Amino acid sequence: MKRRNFLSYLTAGFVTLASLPALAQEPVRIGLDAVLTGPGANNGERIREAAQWAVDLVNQKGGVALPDGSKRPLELVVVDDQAKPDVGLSAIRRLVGDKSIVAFMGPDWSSVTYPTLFVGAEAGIPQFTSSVAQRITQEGHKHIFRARSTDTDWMGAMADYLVKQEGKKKIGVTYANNEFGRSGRDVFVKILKETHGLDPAVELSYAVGDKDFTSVAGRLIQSGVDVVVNLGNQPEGALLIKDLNNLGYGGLFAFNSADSIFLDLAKSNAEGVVGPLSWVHTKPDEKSKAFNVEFQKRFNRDPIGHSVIYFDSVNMIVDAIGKVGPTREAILKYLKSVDTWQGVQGTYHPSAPTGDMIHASVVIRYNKDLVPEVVSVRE
Amino acid sequence: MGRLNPLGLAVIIAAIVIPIFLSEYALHLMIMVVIFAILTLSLNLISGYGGLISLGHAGFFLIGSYTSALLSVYQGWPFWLSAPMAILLTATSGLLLGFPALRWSGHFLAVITIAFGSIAQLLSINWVFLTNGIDGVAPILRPYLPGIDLTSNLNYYYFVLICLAFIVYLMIRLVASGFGRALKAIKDDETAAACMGIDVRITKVSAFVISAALAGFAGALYAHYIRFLNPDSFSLDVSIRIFMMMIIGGTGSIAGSILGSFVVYVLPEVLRPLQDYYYLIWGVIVIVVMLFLPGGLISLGSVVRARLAERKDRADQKIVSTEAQP
Amino acid sequence: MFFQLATSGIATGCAYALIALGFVMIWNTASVVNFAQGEFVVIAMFVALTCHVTLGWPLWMVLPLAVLLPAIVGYATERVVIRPVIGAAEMTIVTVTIGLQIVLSDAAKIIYGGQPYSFPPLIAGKPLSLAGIVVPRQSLVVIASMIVLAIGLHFLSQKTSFGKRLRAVSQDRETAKLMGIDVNRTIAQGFALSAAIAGFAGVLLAPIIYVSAGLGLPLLIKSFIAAIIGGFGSYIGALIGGLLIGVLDNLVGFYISSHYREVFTFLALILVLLFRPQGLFPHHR
Amino acid sequence: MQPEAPVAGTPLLEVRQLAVNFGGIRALRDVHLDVREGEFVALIGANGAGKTTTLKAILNSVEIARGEIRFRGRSTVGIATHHLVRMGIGVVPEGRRVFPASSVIENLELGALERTPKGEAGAIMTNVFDLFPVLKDRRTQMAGSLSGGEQQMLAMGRALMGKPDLLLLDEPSMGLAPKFVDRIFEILAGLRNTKTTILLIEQNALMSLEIADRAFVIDQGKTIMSGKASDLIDDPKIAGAYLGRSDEQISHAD
Repeated sequence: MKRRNFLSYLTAGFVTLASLPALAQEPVRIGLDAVLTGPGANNGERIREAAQWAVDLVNQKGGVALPDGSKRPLELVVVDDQAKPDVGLSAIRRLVGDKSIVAFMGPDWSSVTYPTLFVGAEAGIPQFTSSVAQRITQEGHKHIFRARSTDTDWMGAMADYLVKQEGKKKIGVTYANNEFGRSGRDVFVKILKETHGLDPAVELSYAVGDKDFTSVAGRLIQSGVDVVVNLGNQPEGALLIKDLNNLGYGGLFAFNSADSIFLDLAKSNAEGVVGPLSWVHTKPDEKSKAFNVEFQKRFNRDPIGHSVIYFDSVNMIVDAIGKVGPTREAILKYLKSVDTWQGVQGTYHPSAPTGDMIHASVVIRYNKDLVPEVVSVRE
Repeated sequence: MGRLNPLGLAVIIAAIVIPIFLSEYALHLMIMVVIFAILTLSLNLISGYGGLISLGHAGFFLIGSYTSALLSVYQGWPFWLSAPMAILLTATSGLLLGFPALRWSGHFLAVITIAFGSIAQLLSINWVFLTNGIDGVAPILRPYLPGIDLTSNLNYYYFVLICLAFIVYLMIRLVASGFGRALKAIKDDETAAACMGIDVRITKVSAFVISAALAGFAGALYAHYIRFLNPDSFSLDVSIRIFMMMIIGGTGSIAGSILGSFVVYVLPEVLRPLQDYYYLIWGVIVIVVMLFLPGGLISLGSVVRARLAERKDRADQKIVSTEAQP
Repeated sequence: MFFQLATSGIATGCAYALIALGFVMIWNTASVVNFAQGEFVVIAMFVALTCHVTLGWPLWMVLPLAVLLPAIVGYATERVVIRPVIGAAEMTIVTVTIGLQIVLSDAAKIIYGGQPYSFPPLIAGKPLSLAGIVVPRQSLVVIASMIVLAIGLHFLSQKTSFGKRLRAVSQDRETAKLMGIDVNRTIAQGFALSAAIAGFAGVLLAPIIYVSAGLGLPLLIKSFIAAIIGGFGSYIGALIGGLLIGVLDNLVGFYISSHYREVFTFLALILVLLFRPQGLFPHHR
Repeated sequence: MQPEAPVAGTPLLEVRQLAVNFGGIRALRDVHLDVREGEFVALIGANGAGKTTTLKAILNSVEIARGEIRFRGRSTVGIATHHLVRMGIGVVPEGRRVFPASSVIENLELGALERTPKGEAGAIMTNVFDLFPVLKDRRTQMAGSLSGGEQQMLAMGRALMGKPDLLLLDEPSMGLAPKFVDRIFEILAGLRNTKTTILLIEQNALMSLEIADRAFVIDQGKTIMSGKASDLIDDPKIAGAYLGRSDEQISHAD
């Protein structure tokens, strides 16, 4: 009995070994650079999980299909830029230096993306970014694809909503003293001036990591604004609305990061908060609904905008590989020829000369049950 | 550093030859290692030889980087003028900080320098009309050297390597000079040094100024290498990183500073496959080195030798007998 | 508005004050500048988060645990990594505590990720309005707790034999041995106590500033500055320095410039060191 | 009258063939001494002879290279300083080392903290105040604000608070004005009469020999002489080598 058992194990072992070469087939690699440590790691984690999920789904179907009909496993190579330009440069050089990586995604932070653009450009590798700063696609780089609407798109949507739909005129602007906050502020103030002929009644900034917003809230209330537009990251936004509410502020609070992370932090203070987003899980179209259901099944919570951006990016790369094969040049050349590509987020235009593929955005408002209701959609 | 031993010679040859075969990514790391080695040497001058803790060297690094970058981008100055200006300005800031701050030592100085570094970074963020704030400065040109294309990273590597060699030479001379001896005397015993006729204040401040100037030079080299500057690259953890490089390598040793820069810059890259855990492991390494090798990695050889000698001593039951002087 | 800002600043300042207090305690007993002190705050926050929010245990059960666990970690780190370097060069000690800071904060990051978590208020209810000043109940809890804790600590240090040992060790370690005091043990207990105080601060802070793994170092630096402004080594100085920093931060943000809030904290430090180097409440050693 | 012959039984403290290395230098090469119950013993020697190192070795705060130290017949190897103190060794350290930021009373309480049961401390403190009335007058004052002589008395009182079986005094007269030196020796003489066992370490050889029962003389890390104090005081070698020099030292201390 015992010997027989042993033999059967042995046979099983050999069979497994024999099948290994097939499984161990050289995978197709795509890179991901995200902020995985330091402030901003929260988004980085969401990005990684969404990209990995998309890759896993591809592999569950046997891997990435090649033009000749064969399939190869897909592998995600993840590097961390810590939201620092010099670390990002090392990280992206590492991705680009690995010749088996056919395309990569990231960085998310504009301050990291911008100084590292030339690395990808020199290597001629397709780069999918979620950074919002305008200038990233203004430098004439041919390898960059932005898979997210820019701040110009959603600041425009938000300004429209606030001025036209809500009829607000006395606007206070607060912003975080970082790339994200400052560029958001610049764009919003410009749009406010150019499109609506308005100037902010008061402008205040704060540092990322500030804990006590009484002074900011106090000055906003003192200046009697009827809407506060806050441009920055979630923790500070949540603290600011809390202090505003504590001091009895009755106006509207608009926030460019009013996503689920913000909601988690702000809790009931988020009621009535308005915000522009590139995408939200309550977006009423069919693709978004389906994505939301699948994501819920897998992660047991709602997806955020970044989940869709990176999910879509992986799939766009996979589709391109299916058409032209896993080489950098071919994918780049092919993508530049694609007019429209349907993703969960909306319609992408990979062939756009600047690389700005998508302009879809929504404006949401948290209702009594803290569900983000879509109050305005832009395609 | 003593006389050059075969190991040192091998390292120098390796530093010259190996980069030819490195990938762009590895070359980038090597350039950063050299730039950080200059920074670490500059810190070593005041900490290793003078016993003063600074956790604000990123501040000097920032001032040097920005001065050279801004002059180059907005005024069109060549590197050969903007870099000396960067050195001059950091030296001045070292003087302005050093005079009041060097009345303190130890943890007080550590906090003052943290404050200095943070103020420098906050100013670079908020002083938008000068620094362009968070948007940063770009594109910064590589230095122009007739006949040599410094836009090639390999050439730039040799360029910074030569700068490092020059600074090492400078440090050796400086440490051996009367000034270096005065600095060491102050580290050992400030009062005794003063009794020997050393002007403690002037010596300390001079060391601080030289240190700041070197950090400023490293900043200029960095700015013209990386070609884009923004305030994010000059946070407290850069200061801490420089400090770690000095300590881990070996305080008060030139070779130690270079070794420390290499280990501290390259180790996280090597540990990167560990993803989430690499920083944690790095922290453990720091603690372990400090507990077992307080003289840094450079002391490894001498510590092992001393241990062996001690063991032998014990075996021989021989005790050095000198005049009793408790 | 002035009083509004001051009141709110006091609440945040209390947290700095408590962290500074523990920090100074470690400095006094062991001559160790502990850069990992802020991590004890973070440990307590995550203990509270896990037990109270995730597991739903009641606060009265969670609070002792959130104070105890940092104390145990503090005690253990003293035994394992701090004790061997006590008396070593200051740079060695600083490096070890920075290493410890990296390890502890990264461990928190590995377990909980980098994102912030919200923590429910310790007592529910709308903010109170006192003479036109809006005071969140949470701030009252913080201020009241700090007063109670300060009195308790004063009692501990003056009346209990543990407090007496601690004071003897902080004045003169060698002579304390000659009094029969087990100095090593007292230092370890001092570490545990200061970590417990930091843990207490962590629980108080959690509802105000959100819980996240990266909080330790920034909190520590503010508290460090508070301790120096107050007069390094002095407990009362640490408390008042912390409150001053909290209030100053708010006043500068409102009356001067929100851009330069932090610069002013540092400037205050430099001014104090220039014109009153011994701090506002000098410590007699 | 002091007993002529050594008292029977084991000595309270016994040091034999003690050698100590200090950073590669041999600080002590061969020190021996012993102290018996109820005795007043002086350890004298020039500056740098190794007196303080001997005391540190007794308290186990330096590593011993060779030799043996026994307290109450038990080897002190591996017993931490604070345990030795708890076992009954009271120390008045060199330079007094009072706790400057604590009051006089708090200093005295610390002396009793680890060694004397709470109930007894009050009674002992009364005795200490009788011995040093000036401490009673200053009882709420911070110790750091006392004069050198007062601090010395406080350090002695603090050691007495622990009811030591053996009292070690390290250079109690050092750095004090002559008036206070006399006062300190008066007190020491008074302590001898209370039968407290004392080991006095002093540079001031003459005054020490005048009040001690027996004495040991060390020089360059070695015990070179020992015997009854009254004999040593008349010894021409001692007179030449130490007593003259110690007179000089006293005048320097002014």
